[in-house]
Amino acid sequence: MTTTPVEPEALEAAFEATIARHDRIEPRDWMPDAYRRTLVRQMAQHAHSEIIGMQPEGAWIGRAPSLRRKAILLAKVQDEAGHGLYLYSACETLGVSRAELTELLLTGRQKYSSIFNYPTLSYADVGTIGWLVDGAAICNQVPLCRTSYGPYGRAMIRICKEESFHQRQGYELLMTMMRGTDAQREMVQESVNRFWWPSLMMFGPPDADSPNSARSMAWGVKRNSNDELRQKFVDMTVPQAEALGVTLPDPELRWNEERGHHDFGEPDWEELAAVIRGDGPCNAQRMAHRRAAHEDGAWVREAASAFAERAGAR
Amino acid sequence: MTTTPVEPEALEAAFEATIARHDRIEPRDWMPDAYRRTLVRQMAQHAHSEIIGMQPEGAWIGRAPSLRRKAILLAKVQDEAGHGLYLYSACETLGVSRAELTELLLTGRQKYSSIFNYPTLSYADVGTIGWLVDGAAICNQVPLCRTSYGPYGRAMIRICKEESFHQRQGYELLMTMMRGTDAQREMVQESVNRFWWPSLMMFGPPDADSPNSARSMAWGVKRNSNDELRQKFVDMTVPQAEALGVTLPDPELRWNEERGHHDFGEPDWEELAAVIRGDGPCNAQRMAHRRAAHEDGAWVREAASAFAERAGAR
Amino acid sequence: PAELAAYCLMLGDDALIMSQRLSEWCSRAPDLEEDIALANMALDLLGQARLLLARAAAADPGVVPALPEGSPVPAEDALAFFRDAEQFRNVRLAEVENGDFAHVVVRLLLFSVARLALLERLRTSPDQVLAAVAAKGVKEITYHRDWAGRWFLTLAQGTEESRRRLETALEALWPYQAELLAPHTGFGVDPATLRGEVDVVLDQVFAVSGVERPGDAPPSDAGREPIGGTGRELPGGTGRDGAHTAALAPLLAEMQVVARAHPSGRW
Amino acid sequence: PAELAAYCLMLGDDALIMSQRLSEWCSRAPDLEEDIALANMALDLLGQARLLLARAAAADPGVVPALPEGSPVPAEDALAFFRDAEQFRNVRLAEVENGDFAHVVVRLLLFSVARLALLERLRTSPDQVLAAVAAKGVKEITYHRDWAGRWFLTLAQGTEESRRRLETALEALWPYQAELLAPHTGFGVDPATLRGEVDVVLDQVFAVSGVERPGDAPPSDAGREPIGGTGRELPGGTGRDGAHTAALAPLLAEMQVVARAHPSGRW
Repeated sequence: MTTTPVEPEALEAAFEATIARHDRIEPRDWMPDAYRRTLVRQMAQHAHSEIIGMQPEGAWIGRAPSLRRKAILLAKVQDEAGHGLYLYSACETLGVSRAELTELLLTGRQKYSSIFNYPTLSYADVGTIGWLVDGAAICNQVPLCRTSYGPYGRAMIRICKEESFHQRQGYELLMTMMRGTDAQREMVQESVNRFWWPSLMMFGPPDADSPNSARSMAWGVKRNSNDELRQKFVDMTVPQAEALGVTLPDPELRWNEERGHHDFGEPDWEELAAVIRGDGPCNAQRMAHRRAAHEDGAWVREAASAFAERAGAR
Repeated sequence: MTTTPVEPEALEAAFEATIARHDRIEPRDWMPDAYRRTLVRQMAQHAHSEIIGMQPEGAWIGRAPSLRRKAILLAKVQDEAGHGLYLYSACETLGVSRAELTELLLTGRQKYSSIFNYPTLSYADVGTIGWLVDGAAICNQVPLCRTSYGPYGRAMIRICKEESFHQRQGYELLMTMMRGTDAQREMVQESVNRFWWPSLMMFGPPDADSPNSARSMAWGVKRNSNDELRQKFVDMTVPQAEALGVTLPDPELRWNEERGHHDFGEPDWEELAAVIRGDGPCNAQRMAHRRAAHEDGAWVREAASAFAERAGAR
Repeated sequence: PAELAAYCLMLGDDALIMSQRLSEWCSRAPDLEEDIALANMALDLLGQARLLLARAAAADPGVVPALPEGSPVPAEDALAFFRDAEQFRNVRLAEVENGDFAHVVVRLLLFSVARLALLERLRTSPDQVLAAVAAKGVKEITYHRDWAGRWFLTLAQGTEESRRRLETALEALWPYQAELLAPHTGFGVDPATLRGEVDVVLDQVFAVSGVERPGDAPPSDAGREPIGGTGRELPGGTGRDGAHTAALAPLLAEMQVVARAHPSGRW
Repeated sequence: PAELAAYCLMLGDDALIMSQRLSEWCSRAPDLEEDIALANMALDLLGQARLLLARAAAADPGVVPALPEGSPVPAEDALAFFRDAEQFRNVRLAEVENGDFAHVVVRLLLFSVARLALLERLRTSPDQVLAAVAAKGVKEITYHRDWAGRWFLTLAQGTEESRRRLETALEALWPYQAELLAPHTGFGVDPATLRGEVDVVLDQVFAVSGVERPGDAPPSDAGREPIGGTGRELPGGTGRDGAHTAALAPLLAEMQVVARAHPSGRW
């Protein structure tokens, strides 16, 4: 077999053409370094979010108020671990190992979604996270199923399918609780009050302040702007809130006939900045939990490696 | 100052004379090695029992059902720590440090009272431990106030005073619960059922099987036989049980007019042997808890020493 | 039917309490694969618990705790969330506090070897429901046993530390093993009849791993059982009689807190 | 009277929840002396909590949760055991989970410096009961502050590890410090007026120990508060409004489990 040297310009042109045709880039294809870096950063952040995201809901598995809900919640949190796995695997196709990414998470050099730095204070939060947080995540992620990098897009297809199942389950929990006692209805409303604004922030800062977005969109790594997705989420959620019988805590929220969209208030971007900076209510706790699990498991991973080596040597 | 060499025989005679007069031996006095060893073993075991004994009751501080009971229980467990302190100090007068004794406890070379290897399963156990376990301990310990070794006797005077306060509080808790709901009365009876036999075992094996007792009694380290004390405890406790309205779980228990004492059934000595051997329901847990506390605190003790040295150097 | 209910409660409570302890591992395992595996086993056992508790309630409605008039709480939840510790019939092996990863491996091994032997026989139970639960359960528990056996071997032959931790866990949990095979009369397969089979499997795991089987005391030394069991019937007894370790009440306090705060709630 | 009750609840809940966390140290401290000291401080705070909750109930019986007809539960216990998380008014500093020994030292330091400043002023409260509680409390909390200050210095100047752990704890707990001095209008001394005094004491402890005071963000960066606090009123708020961390519900689940299981019980 002979290999023909290819000019860099030709490689770049081929890459651009693939993007332009909305075809997928695959691991063996040439790609620009910046594209690779952007992808790794985005997929890793997504993977980390799935893993950290196990904590706020996981805290309620032990206290789930019915066995059916316990099973649903346990399965959901397990799915999140599974999503983490797919995404770390997708990252590995770009030559970055799970161990390296874990290190980057644990040392704070890579981030995870800021939504998971908010506490879960009642069982209604399990429903609200499903409805609003998973709902927002889906809005963000559905376009990524068509993202230009093949393994990422394929992982997202599977993830989105499961996420929308989780979203329906969350909404159904809230529906059931709203048909329950007054105390339960209050619990739902209180939970929605706490999670509404943080959910809107999940789409990131306003487009004007989002420096990396333009290039990501050009590369087909990202396919819609933050503000577009945020608007879509609000429009989708308002009728669901009405059906549920809860009030969304935004006095400026109303239908704008002219725009054909809902107007809504401005999220507190300083709060988002604070949470991203590490000053959210649970940042320290989430990281400490993850670090402790990692450190407590070190001896097990070492034992497994030692055993595998010995078995291989035989 | 000149020191006159004294013949060993003279020392021994002086020691025996002190014992015979029921006077106290003090730390500076000469004493036989075996006497010293017996004392250290007995006092250390007692100190360890106070420390391990914090666990079964301490487990209920967080769950105490009234603030008044929480305060009483917290104070009681704190007193146990205090008793441990006095007794370790008394041991130190014989030249054994607390650190050495702790090491002997943590490596299993010294024992603690087997009663603390039984679990506490309801809040009634807090009362039952006060009534029966502290009651049995008092029967064992009151004679020790007149024990031949001065520092031990003096520690026991203080400890016995506090123990009988605890005993009254435990009995009072059970009395109050018996005036409460049916569920509370059942809780008390169930607790008494579990603790009755182990309490009888606190006096040790029958005299016939208690090899060290004779010498300890000759030295005035011990002043009553196991069986005498056990009988005294039963005689004292039966009318208290009647006043309380609980049944003691022994079908053979009845007043013997002739003996002027209660007859009672034989405790299960194999069970006692098993618990002493380490196979009681909570032996492993108690030791693991103690070891964990000791290890978790190592860095603090090191920091305190380092700080003290540095402060001393200035 | 009372005997059937008692039998189902016993097996259902074992599964429920094991599931609760396993699920405490969620987001805490040594790596993602094991996190998923542990959650999966917790889910399997939770599923078994639900079917068995529902069967117990159907066989003898008298076992279900009373709830306020008109409460929408289903029987399985009334049993899980509104009984107190002494009404639970699970073995104490299931309830003791979680330790390290070696502890969960040993607990699962001891538990699933015995449960698998039992479920295999229960597949031919005259009670159709129980037979169906057993048939499904056999597949699930086979996976649990294999997982635990594989990790037992890995830890035994891994590093010095893993070996030490494995042995510590085995020593701590072994005294609870006998309770899994305590005689049960009345309905169903008597666990005591499974001892031979269970011993063969465990001995094989020990042999392959090069781990010594923990000492069963010689027969004359009957005090070896955790709370004795010689001569006079002890007030305590075993988990099957409702006599539990101090670890069960706090487990239930957590598990039941939300359900009990809303006895008329819908979830 | 409603304002007096609200004020007493706030101070009483602080003491109750701190006491509960401190008492978790029982039988777990680095040595016997500190075990006793921690239990002693837990007892002091429990005593303060009882007086303050009773005062709140006397001032405004409306704050006391309703219990079954004829329940013998006293008001202090109804308040402690039958309120839910969102009805507690304690600062979040009191409720966050226990960490290592450095964590308890830092928590006690921050808590008692602020509480001491408050109680010193409350000694002249027009409410006689509150004044008496404050007078007694000043002596107790002075001891707590001194204990914490002494250990803060010891850990800061002890070993590298103790220094590291102290700084980690300080970093973790500092964000909760501001809540102790959040403005409170209505009855009583406004904690916000104590900031100067509290800062002087803390700065002295930091200076003597050679530990840098954790960064308060520059004034323009208002997002530094744990849950923001800029612009729009956040749904959360602080512990004083009943907005607590996720740690409070499990704490209460444990604390309240026996009392709630026996709403007509006598203890």
